[in-house]
Amino acid sequence: MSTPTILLIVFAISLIGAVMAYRRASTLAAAQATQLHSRPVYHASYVACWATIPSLLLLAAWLITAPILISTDIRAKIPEETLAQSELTEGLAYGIVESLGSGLRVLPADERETVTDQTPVKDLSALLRKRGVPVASAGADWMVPLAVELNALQVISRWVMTIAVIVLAGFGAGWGYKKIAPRLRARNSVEGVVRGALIAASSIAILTTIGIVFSMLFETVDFFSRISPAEFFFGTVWEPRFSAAGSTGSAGSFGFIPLLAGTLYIGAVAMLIAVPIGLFAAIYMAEYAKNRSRSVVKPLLEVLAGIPTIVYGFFALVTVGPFLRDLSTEINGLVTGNYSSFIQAQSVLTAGLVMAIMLIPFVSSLSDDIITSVPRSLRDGSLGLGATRSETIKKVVLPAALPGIVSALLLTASRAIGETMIVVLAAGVAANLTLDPFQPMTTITVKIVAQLTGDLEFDSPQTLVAFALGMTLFVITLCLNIYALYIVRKYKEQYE
Amino acid sequence: AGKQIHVAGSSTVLPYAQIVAENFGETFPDYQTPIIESGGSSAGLKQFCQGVGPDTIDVADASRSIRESEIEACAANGVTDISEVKFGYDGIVFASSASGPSFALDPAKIFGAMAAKVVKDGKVVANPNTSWKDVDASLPDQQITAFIPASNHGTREVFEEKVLAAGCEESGAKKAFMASGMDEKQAKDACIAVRTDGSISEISGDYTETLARIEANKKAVGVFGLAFYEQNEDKLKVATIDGITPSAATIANGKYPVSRPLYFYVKRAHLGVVPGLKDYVNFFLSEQMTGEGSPTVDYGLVPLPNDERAKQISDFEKGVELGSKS
Amino acid sequence: MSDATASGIASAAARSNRRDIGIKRRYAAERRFKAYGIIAIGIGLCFLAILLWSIISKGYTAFWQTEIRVPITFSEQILGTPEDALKSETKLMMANYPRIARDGLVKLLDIDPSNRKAVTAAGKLISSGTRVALRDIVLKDLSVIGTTQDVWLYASSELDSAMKGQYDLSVPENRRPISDQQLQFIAKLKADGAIAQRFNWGLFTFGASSRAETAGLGVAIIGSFYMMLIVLALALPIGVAASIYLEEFAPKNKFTDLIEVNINNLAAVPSIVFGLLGLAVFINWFGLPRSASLVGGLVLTLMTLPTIIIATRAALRAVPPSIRWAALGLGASKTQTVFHHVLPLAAPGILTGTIIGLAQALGETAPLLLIGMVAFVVNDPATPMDPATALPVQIYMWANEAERAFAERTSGAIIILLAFLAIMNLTAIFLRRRFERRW
Amino acid sequence: MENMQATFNKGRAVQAAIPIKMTSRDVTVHYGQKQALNGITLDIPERQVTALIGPSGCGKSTYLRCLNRMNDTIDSAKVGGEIRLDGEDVYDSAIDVVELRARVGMVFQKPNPFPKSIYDNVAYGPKIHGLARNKDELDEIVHISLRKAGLYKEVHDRLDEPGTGLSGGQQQRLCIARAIAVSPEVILMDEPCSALDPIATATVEELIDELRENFTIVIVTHSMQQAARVSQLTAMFHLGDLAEVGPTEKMFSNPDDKRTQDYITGRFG
Amino acid sequence: MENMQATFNKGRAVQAAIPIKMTSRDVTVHYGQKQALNGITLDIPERQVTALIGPSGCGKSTYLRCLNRMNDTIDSAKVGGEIRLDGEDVYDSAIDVVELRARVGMVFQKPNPFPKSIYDNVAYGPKIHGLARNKDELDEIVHISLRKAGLYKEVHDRLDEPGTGLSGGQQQRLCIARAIAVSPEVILMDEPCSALDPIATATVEELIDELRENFTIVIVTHSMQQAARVSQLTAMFHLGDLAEVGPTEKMFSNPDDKRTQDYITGRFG
Ligand SMILES: Nc1ncnc2c1ncn2[C@@H]1O[C@H](COP(=O)(O)OP(=O)(O)OP(=O)(O)O)[C@@H](O)[C@H]1O
Ligand SMILES: Nc1ncnc2c1ncn2[C@@H]1O[C@H](COP(=O)(O)OP(=O)(O)OP(=O)(O)O)[C@@H](O)[C@H]1O
Ligand SMILES: [Mg+2]
Ligand SMILES: [Mg+2]
Repeated sequence: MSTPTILLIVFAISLIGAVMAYRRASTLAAAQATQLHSRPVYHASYVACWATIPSLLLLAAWLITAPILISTDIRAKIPEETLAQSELTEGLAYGIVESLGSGLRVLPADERETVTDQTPVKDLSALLRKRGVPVASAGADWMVPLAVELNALQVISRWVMTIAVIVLAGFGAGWGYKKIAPRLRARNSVEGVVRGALIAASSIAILTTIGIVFSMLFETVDFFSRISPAEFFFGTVWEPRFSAAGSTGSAGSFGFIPLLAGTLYIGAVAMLIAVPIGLFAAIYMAEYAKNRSRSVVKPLLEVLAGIPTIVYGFFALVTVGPFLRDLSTEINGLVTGNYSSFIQAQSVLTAGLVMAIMLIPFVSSLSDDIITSVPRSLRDGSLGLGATRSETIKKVVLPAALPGIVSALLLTASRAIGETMIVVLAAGVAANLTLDPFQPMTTITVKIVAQLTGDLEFDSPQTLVAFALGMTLFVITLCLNIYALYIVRKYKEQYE
Repeated sequence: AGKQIHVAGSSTVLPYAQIVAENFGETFPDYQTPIIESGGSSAGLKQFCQGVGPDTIDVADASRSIRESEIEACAANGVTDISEVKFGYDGIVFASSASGPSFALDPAKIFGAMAAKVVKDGKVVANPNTSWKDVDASLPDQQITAFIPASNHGTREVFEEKVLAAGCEESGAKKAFMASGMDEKQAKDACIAVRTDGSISEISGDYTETLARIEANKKAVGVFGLAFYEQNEDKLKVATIDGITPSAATIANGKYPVSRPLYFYVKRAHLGVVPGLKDYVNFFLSEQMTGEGSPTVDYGLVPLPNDERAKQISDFEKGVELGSKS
Repeated sequence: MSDATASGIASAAARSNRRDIGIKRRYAAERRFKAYGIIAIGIGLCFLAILLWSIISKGYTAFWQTEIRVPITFSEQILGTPEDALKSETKLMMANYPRIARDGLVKLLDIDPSNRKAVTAAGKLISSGTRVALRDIVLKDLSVIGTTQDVWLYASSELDSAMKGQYDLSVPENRRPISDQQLQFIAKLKADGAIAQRFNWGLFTFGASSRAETAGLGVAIIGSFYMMLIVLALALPIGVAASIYLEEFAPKNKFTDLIEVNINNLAAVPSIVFGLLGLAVFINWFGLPRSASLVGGLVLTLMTLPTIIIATRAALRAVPPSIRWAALGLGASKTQTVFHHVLPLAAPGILTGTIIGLAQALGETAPLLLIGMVAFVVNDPATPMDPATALPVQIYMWANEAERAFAERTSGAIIILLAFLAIMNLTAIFLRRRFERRW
Repeated sequence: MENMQATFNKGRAVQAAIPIKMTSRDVTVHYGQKQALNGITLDIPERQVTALIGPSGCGKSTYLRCLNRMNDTIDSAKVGGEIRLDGEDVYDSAIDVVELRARVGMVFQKPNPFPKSIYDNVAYGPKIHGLARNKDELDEIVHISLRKAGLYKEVHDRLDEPGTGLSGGQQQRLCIARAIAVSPEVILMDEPCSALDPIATATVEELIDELRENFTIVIVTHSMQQAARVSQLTAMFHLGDLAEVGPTEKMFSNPDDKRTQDYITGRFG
Repeated sequence: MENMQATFNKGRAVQAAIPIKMTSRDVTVHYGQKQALNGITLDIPERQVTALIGPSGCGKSTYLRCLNRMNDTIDSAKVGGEIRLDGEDVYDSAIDVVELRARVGMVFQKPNPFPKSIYDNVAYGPKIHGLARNKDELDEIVHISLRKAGLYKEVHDRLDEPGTGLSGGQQQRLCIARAIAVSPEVILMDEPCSALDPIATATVEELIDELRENFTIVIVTHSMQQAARVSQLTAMFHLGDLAEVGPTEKMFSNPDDKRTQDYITGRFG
């Protein structure tokens, strides 16, 4: 039986169980004077949980382990000598066996019966090709019996699994049903399950972190075994070079400082522009705007968050950068009489400005929701004292909304740090170390992408540095976040 | 792998691979059109060397040859039978805005304009040239602004070796460097070091980005692939090198000096397993795909001479593997 | 106390005079404050307008495609007789359809077939993608073989771009992709009414192609759709569940601090790193296929989660505790309290977070690069396990194409992406309206 | 229900033979550093009205919230001592808080209607506890509860409007209606009549009187008259201590404690 | 302040010769469709306490909120008629709402302290109005206001703690302190004592008595005794109408209106 069918049956069983449990609980409630601990609905869910959870766990476990077991079994039967004679590795040979096996399943029953251990692979291939199943030319006769066996094993495994899962579902339902009693704490159990699910959901964040660390760890260690950490962390020159064929003397320098500086600088400029605009927009929408205009403006601003960043990048490259450059030329000309630009077309300012546009909705929409949910009584309290609207907002509403707004700002800052395309096109890729916002700079993320997707040698320091950069950025933002948590805790205010 | 050919690698090769794949799908309706991933030679080869089996890719495109250490890494994962296939050249040209003056360059002039250190009056100094005219009187009096590929690009390697290093040698700067007390290695490094005073910008993206930058700054000179230039001839004006105008013909006959070979690597272990893989490679190397007048050449590929293409075909047929070649 | 009161009141009288002094200043502050708000919104909308204008003005032409009506002779010479075709399809499949198309055009333009240069120039006006179109006509109905029929064929991208005026025709002939002779052909076709701009359905249905005129977003739209479904189906429930746990249930201890810091940190992880994660975990470890929208969806889910969680938590936190007390005091369990009262009140904030998260996921390319979704995929994916691309990927790839015709398609694709986004936004506005209330 | 006698009297216990519904022994509450209750020992008799009086901030609400563990929801609050409902330890880990709160209902000091319709506000409790088999029964419960709380006449034609749009007193009566709709065994009322006019107050007092036949009621009030009118037992709190507890008549006529005397002979509210 | 006479008496005006601070003529309020006030005409005498009484939901709070235009903040509320403060039309577009509210202060029915420290809660008003030249003056204002509201003793050692952590009654007193800290000319109090114990109530009543010397006070109360004790003029509302208005003694001894009679002879709260 196919997995969806099994799922369907399990759900059917749990549904039946649930309905029966509901009836039973209801009659219990009616018959006995004692009150039910939990409502019949919970008894029903209780039984449904018993029916589904163990059986689905079994199903999942089976689906994961059975193929592994079967494949080790079949692989063990691959004749070593024959394999050695062919050009195939064990994995490839098994792949062919597998595709023959799955091809067998596609064949109609009468044709499948004609296939025996003795069928030469050529005949089988012909059969399969007629059904539109391509077969590798490297297939050999000895693979056919294995394919047949594999197929048989899979069929058996599936039948056993089907029966086991369905029986377990039925048993679970019965078990749950039997436990129904007036004092059964069905609600608590069901809520325990819900809670378990909630905990599982929040652990995904941790799993993701672990995953990220592990997907970068080995390469990072590899990198640091070639380039000394001191050189990386304290170097002020970023010039990795292209790893030339003989890699003679082209080790390059991997100074991290200019990238970090660029990241923080560009992020800061973007935040400096986006936060006031976003916050004021949010305040206006939440406090002043008519509901109607708000419901138009807000989604419009949200569109800014959804425009692909490459579009922003080209916007910066084609429009904003040259505009700022020409503007600076004019200004310089008017002030000093010397018509030369002091803002470069690619600059920290350009990148910050364009990135800020993208970030506006992060600040505005999230803050708007938070500000709106501050209770009216607080506003009334302040207005009733003769505060103006803006005073009310500044002194009462914003402080009350602060924890939420801080979260929104953190999220915004995070986006600013993680952005690539805009920086590449607006600020360039030159890793300068400068304080001048009119000069090009670049960020860690840009370099991660560049080093990872270039034509470099894949196990040279030039590529591996991407992992080191990613890891370092990860650790830095982690520290910043720990600090932010500490700050937020300190200033957390609860209103009511 | 699986039922479809899976290719990954260089974004320079991508347009050609796309054209071939599309035509392959149309010509061989039995096979599904191959999937061509883009992501750089590095990522492509890394995927390629991940191992053999249905979950790994079959072909890696590269705009450079595979490195020794990469071959080792491949071998460590069981990828030992690799065929290297060279299918053409990528011409690298210097071009400026169509509305500006034309440039007649040579490696020495480019070196003079772009190197971090140059020789002036016999002394090694930080590059003082601000206008092309300062470099050579024959060049237009225009501020030096150039967009060159960033160091993650294969093109950069070619640029450094065939332009900067050559120009360094030609102009005698290398000798002067060594005379000033640098050893061989330092001099070599100095030859390919690009000035960082802001007049030269690196581009880590594609040529579209370079083009956009040149449109925004009409005085700039940029480095492009020949194919890209040919598609945008109405916007760009190409510079001659040593008096030679780059074209498929001048590159193929070796007159134009700046070009690089393009490759793809085939996992031989997959040949019998992935349907159509062999046909794909042969189709790629066929006259109608990469020969004279083929769509890839229309697009800008510099084709291999016919005999060399024939050799690639026969090498592949014979199963000549990496390593066994040299 | 009455002393204090007396003095307090006395000074109060004095104070009440002073109070008037500030009022002008405070109103000015108020007006300024309000103006800042309007300016901020103005700036935002202004940027939006500029961006949209620049996209739409560049991209709207992509929705039209030039087609040529060509009298096609399905010659038996090239295709073989219908009887042959019944025996073996190979000849039909492999036949030189572009040649048939070119011959048709040559006839239409009255060119001397021996003038090779003119024939080639004419041939370049028709898309080389005609092979499939003509083959489909023949395969559908073998009886066309030997007849001549008028067929609308896609024009080549050069012709298309020329028709749309995207070439600078003032430059010398040898520096532009379209020659004077071809321009004459075009003029003649126009005069004959054999050329037309038709709505470009292909842009929505075709897969990737190296020819601009047959390149479409079909695969990308399906891929993006699958991925958004996966992200919505996973990220929203998981994100909301995680936020609920953290805000409402979790004891305040080191473990929850750890989760909290983790989530905030994940929001700052560059998206390409999620690609590394996807490659390592989903492809190399779980053995899921490369280039599949399933993997893309999972990676984007992980990437979107922090955004949704942070927004949801902020929204949950903004629900006043008295609501919770009211429900708890009635004997509602914590779960009931949360799901019946707190969550609906937090819904607008959750929706905002989801929208922003989805918008981000919808426009993301970098992580897809490493899991093989930045690829040339021609065949429509039937399931999320099949190779596919995504809208931003197609935009990214087209943006890097050299051919002029891809430039308008890039903008056209962005318009379609924004339309996708608009649909999502509209749904959210509708839902948000329903849930929003002030108290 | 065991007819548990007040075995632990300490001179303050209620007259014997009246069954005890809830007992508390040495209940202390800390809000962070600050101690709000310093060991309260009090028995709450079944089917009687117990009034808690005392100056503002003395801990009445805090004590009330201990009885159905609403203090659990305040992070900083720490509860010590022992509270029993029908002999079961309320703070026992085996106890089901939700069930406890369903049995011991509460009306809060500040009216806190849900931002839902008036009908849904009242119907919510019966719905989650499954007290109605169908819509008609639910309607009936809602109507009866609203009527008992004296709100029905004012709102019967706008049951669909939000509960937050009501006047202060109406909101408070809505909360009362909501609490009695789930018919708990014990009802805790924190100043239920403070926002009510005399007529509504009378209605609520009548309701309390009526409820007393079947339910146990604990009421916090600032009105001595109200305490005198509705309660059988009165407990006087002072600065976190239980100053005195005794039958209402005695408390108001002849209090033992000096503080009680001072308080109830103060000007009346 | 012009000593404006009640020129528009309609048989309900206050005894002559007492200057009128605020007048209202035919004030109507609609909440969306629902009419909450059906034309209230009432004069509020200067330096006197006017009590508004009436059953819950009759529109007392609504009327009070009209006087300092707090109804502006409710989207659905529409106010008609005319209200004058010292002869100036309060709803005139030329009038300055902020100044108006600074002159006509308000204490709300539900205590709503800001999520700030106790000190900041009280200091907020004086700060925004610039009533204190320096920190010392501000401290003084805060201390005096807290003392007047009878809260100082309880909170003087924790002025830095959040106002939301106070007990219900404490919060209400905090809100009173906050309102008087800006020393408005008119103080509107919506059931200021409903959450207060008798002692605190007495403090507030004393305060009202004291404030009356300099300020005009309008107070909503459900306690007839309170109305009788503190007010000089009493207005009785009923279902959005002004049932009767008159000097307090007369109202409580010999009301003209049948509804008033019924109401005040009901059981007292
Ligand atoms: N959440 C809290 N955090 C800190 N302290 C609190 C909190 N709630 C109450 N308190 C303090 O505990 C003490 C007792 O408060 P409680 O609310 O029990 O008083 P109460 O007797 O109900 O007074 P009232 O009659 O004014 O409502 C008060 O001093 C109060 O300030
Ligand atoms: N925001 C609102 N939206 C809709 N109706 C409202 C709103 N506020 C009050 N009402 C209605 O207006 C009428 C008068 O309300 P108001 O608050 O003035 O009563 P009140 O006299 O203060 O009563 P209480 O003594 O209970 O506080 C009531 O019927 C109430 O339901
Ligand atoms: Mg209290
Ligand atoms: Mg009121």
